[in-house]
Amino acid sequence: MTFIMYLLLFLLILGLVAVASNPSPYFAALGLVLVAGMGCGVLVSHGGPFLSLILFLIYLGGMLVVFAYSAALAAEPYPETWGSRPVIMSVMIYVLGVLLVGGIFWGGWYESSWMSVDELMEFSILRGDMAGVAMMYSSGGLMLIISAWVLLLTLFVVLELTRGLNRGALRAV
Amino acid sequence: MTSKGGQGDQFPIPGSLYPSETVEMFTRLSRFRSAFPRLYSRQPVRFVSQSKPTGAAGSTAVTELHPAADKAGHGEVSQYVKNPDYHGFSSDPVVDEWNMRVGFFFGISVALVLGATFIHYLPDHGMRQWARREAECVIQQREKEGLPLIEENYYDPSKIVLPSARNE
Amino acid sequence: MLKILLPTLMLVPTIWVTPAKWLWPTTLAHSFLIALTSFSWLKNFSETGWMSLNKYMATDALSTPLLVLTCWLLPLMILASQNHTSAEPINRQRMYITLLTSLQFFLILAFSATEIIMFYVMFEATLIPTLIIITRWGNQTERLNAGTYFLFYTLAGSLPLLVALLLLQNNTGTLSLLTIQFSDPILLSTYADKIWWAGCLIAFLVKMPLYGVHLWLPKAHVEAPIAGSMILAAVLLKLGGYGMLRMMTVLEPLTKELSYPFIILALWGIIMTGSICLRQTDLKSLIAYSSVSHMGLVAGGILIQTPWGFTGALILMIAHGLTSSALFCLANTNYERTHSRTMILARGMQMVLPLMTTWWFIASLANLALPPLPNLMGELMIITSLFNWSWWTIALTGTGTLITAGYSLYMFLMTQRGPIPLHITAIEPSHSREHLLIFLHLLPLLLLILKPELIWGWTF
Amino acid sequence: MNPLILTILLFALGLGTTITFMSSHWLFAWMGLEINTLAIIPLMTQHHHPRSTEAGTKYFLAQATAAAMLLFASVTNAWLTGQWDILQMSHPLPTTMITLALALKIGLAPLHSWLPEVLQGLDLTTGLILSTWQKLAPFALLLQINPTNPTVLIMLGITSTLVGGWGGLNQTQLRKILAYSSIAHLGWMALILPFYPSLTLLALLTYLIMTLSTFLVFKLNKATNINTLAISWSKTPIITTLTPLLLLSLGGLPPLTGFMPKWFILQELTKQNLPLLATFTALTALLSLYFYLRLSYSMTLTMFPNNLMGTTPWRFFTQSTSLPLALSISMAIALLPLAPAMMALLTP
Amino acid sequence: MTPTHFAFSSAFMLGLMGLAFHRQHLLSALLCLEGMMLSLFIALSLWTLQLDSTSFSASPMLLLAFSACEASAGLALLVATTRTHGSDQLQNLNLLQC
Amino acid sequence: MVNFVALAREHWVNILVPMGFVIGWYLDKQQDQKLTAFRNKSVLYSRELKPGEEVTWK
Repeated sequence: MTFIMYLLLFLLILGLVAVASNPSPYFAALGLVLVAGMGCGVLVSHGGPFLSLILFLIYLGGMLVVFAYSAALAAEPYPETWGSRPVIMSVMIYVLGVLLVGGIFWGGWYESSWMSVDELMEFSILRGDMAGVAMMYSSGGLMLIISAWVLLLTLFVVLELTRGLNRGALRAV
Repeated sequence: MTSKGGQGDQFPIPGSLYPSETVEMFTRLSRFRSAFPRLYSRQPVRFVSQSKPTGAAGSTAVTELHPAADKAGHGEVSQYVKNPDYHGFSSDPVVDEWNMRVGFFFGISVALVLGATFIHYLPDHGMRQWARREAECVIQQREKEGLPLIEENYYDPSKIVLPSARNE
Repeated sequence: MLKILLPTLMLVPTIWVTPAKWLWPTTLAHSFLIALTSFSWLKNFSETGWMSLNKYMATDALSTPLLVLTCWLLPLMILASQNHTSAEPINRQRMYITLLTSLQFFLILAFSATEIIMFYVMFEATLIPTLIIITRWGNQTERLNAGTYFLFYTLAGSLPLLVALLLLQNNTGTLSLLTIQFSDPILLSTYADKIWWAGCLIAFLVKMPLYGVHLWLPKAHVEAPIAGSMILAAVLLKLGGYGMLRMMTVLEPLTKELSYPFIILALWGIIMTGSICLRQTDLKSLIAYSSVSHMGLVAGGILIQTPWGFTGALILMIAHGLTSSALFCLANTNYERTHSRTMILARGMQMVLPLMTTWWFIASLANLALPPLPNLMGELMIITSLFNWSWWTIALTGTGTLITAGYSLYMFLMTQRGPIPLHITAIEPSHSREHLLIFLHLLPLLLLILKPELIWGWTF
Repeated sequence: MNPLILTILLFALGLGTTITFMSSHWLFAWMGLEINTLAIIPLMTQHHHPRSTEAGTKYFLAQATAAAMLLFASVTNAWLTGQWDILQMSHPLPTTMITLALALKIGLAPLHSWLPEVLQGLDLTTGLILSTWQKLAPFALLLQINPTNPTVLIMLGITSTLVGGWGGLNQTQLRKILAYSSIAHLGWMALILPFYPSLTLLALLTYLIMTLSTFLVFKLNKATNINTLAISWSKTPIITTLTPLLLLSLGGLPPLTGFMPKWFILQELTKQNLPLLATFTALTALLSLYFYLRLSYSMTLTMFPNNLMGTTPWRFFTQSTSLPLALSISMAIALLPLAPAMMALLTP
Repeated sequence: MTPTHFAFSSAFMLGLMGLAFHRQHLLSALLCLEGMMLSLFIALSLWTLQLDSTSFSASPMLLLAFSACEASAGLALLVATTRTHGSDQLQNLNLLQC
Repeated sequence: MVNFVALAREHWVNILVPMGFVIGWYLDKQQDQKLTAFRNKSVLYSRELKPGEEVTWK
């Protein structure tokens, strides 16, 4: 379990390194998918399957698809992969930096922090995160309204931003 | 680097109405042209008494920064031609005359004469003369009486009424 | 107090609603009336020295002469600027007079403030009208440069002053001029205190101006229109001297040693600026540098901190205010006729304007401190007190006086005597307005010979 | 833009700030800030001009980063202290991070570089909203966290006053000048924040008034660079006469309103025994004063070679209502005598 | 500092650095921003889960909703800048420099 | 009479400055009264009021 957790967290960081090292967006999106997947794993192993599901369905299934689509539109003739020189330089730098900082903070870690707190409720059907979602719908009225309002606002924002018929269609560059 | 508000603020160049070969020439001309309306529009307002408007026009175009300079000297007709009694106040003789009267009356008759009189008959400035006289009298009196010139108790302590404890 | 201040304020609506035809006579008459009213401040019989108190303002023997000078200058400025603004649209003329009036308003508040912070605020407030007068109505394009110099020299000096004043307020708990001299003396020993001392004085020394930080003054004087030059020479420089006189009581124990370099610089400045005057070709610049030279003497007299020094400084400030203002007016009459400030181009004026030459003569003599005039009284008192402090100063002050006489005569001879250049033969005769103007400058100066105790200040 | 959408956007703009004002919980405050950012972006890019789109993008990137940093700091705070309350910040690390995030949000130097460019790309109305209304919510948060260590804010403040003065010196574009002026003013507010938050409010208030009137004046003149200002006196002479006073008030010259916050801030700094800092800050104000002075030179104090009766390009008959302009200009010029009343109003 | 804390902190910081230092594509910047939001989501969820706080487990979803809004606004801006500037290269956004 | 009206119309502004003087004088007077009111209260300065004399600090 501990080993898997370490692996998940390591891959999480590695995925962010892959995003941050600035390859062409095509590959960065891939890195982000990796991060999201690892995030799901981490959440599951902390005992939050519902949130993990949300992350998987909404984030990975909804948003990242759009991002990947946008990245695919940006067709570059010679995309920068992780193999190309500047990207590999920054990957090295980032990894080294993370290792360095990790080395500094290494001492205070303790193994038991992996175990999720509600170990005994491992098999319970009524989980805390689900209950929280239920609470959000039952008593979190203002928050819900604001969130819904923001989504509506975003609709207008996006429509307003991409309006402008005189500017022609989306160009493939 | 760039300006957003450039459009619309440009002064429309009249030369651009002409065919393209002459455009450049006329654009250059138009810079001079922009000076002309200024000149003739200014005439009725400022150069009432002026006999040679064209000559003056040339000088205004050059000395734009010296509006006052256009008025007197340098080939222009002086105010004295129109008004021999010119006092330097205004080109209108009536106002000039009145202004002179006001200036002299209020400046000299009122401010200086009245003011000087007032100041002269002011009560003793800073009570200096009184203090001097008083001191001399006191000294003479004390010398006559043989007292020391100043005493330890300058004020008579019995005359000073200090607030009693009740009033504190 | 308010009986002068409110009429000054009411002058502004008067300016804007008067019919255009009567604008100048009306403002002239009213400003003369205000000046007349201001003479009532000279009635001084209080034991404490403070008169016409209200909550924020009061006058005492030190500020009264400067206040009266301020009020006297407004009609003279109106009189002086009538010709050169007459070509402008009427609203700009009104704006011009409004600015002059606002300047008087701020100056009255500055000189009569009982709180040092209020003095500071008003001291700075005078910058804005002066700046606008210089840069809006000046003649050459260099006026912008002059305005920038003027503003930034003064502000760079006076922002540290603000902090220094706030520190003082923290230490003593008060900034009231009425009581600050009775507050406990501050223990001043550290380096920070010395910097504080400098911070308190440098603003005023820049404004005076002291030699070395005087560069803004000739520029501002040369570029300003006549009214700007007049008020600048007559009153605004005196704000610096007044502020120094007021601050000196607070700075007591430190001044004894710390003021040496400033005294030396001031005295050295007399000679240097005097020498600059001797080789000056520009008339207004010459008068401006002569102001710097005289103000150096004033600064020396104040920094020496003796009763005679203070009195001499005040007398010299008033006398120099009237004299240099008169000289600027005279320079302006020449300028309006020849359109040039260069002295070599406008020589031999005696031939064409003989009566003006009389005024030039009297004004030059006043500038070089001819015996009965108050100028001499001030200079002598300062020189005497400096001499009492150190014998060596007589070398500097004596040379300075000599040079002053030299350049005053140089100025007079260059402008009035000699052959008349051919290009200015067709010159306009002098106006009654100009004679009145100079007369109103010089007569008060002469009358002050008869009653000098009006400008003696605190010490008698 | 469709008026309905405009209404919705403006409402959301108000809502976001209001939510941030109301909230005591970091998540909620963050939500308010996000709503604010989202709502102003279409307003910025409403012309679909390359410049405005670019400004919108830059603004979005800066604000989103700042918001993410803010939330990250509060999550870290929650992990470290278990506390989400805005008023209960105790750990120095999240506090510093939040301060920096908010500094990025309002554009304090050295996190200021987005502000001039973004402001340059906007039209004057949106620029006005950006430099007034958008500052309110971050300042509400900045005022609520009380940093234990004033060093960060002092450094931010000094750098801002310096950069704000320095950067504006070489500009000819009014909006960039205003952006740098905004940076300098924000520097003053940040400087006094650890010592006397009411003074920050006072400075913010006066800054808002002065900026409001400056923007309104420029809007009336349709001026976006210095050259355009030079002929503004043929359009609205009286406003042109008053504008130098307004600009000098922004510069903080004494009898005008702008002096009031500077005065009080300097007083508080000297009270805190920081006279050197006070002097330095006061002198940096001279830098900003220089470009205000340059603006007033070109606007009013030099006579453009163009006559009132002559070749006036056109005369403006203003359709817009001038009451806000009149009110704000008179407040921006002559509020100094009311200083005690304003202090009484703002001191809790 | 626990490993999870370290992990999401460094993930966030990596995203921030990627956003700050590498400026080639606008889309990369947006992706970095998304990475930051993702790490925040994980952090918030983990905090909720570790404390077993029921009432807080709604907060990750609110965060997700807002980050979705942000992402869509960012993508809309991407579209708008691509239209006006011709590409999504960030160095093309230089119209407003001094 | 008409002439007088015309004169008043043209020169009424001249009343402003004297009005300012009068108001200022009045306010000065008020201020003096306020500032000297302490005399009636202070022990050092106080004295028997003459019949009919009014205190200034009322």
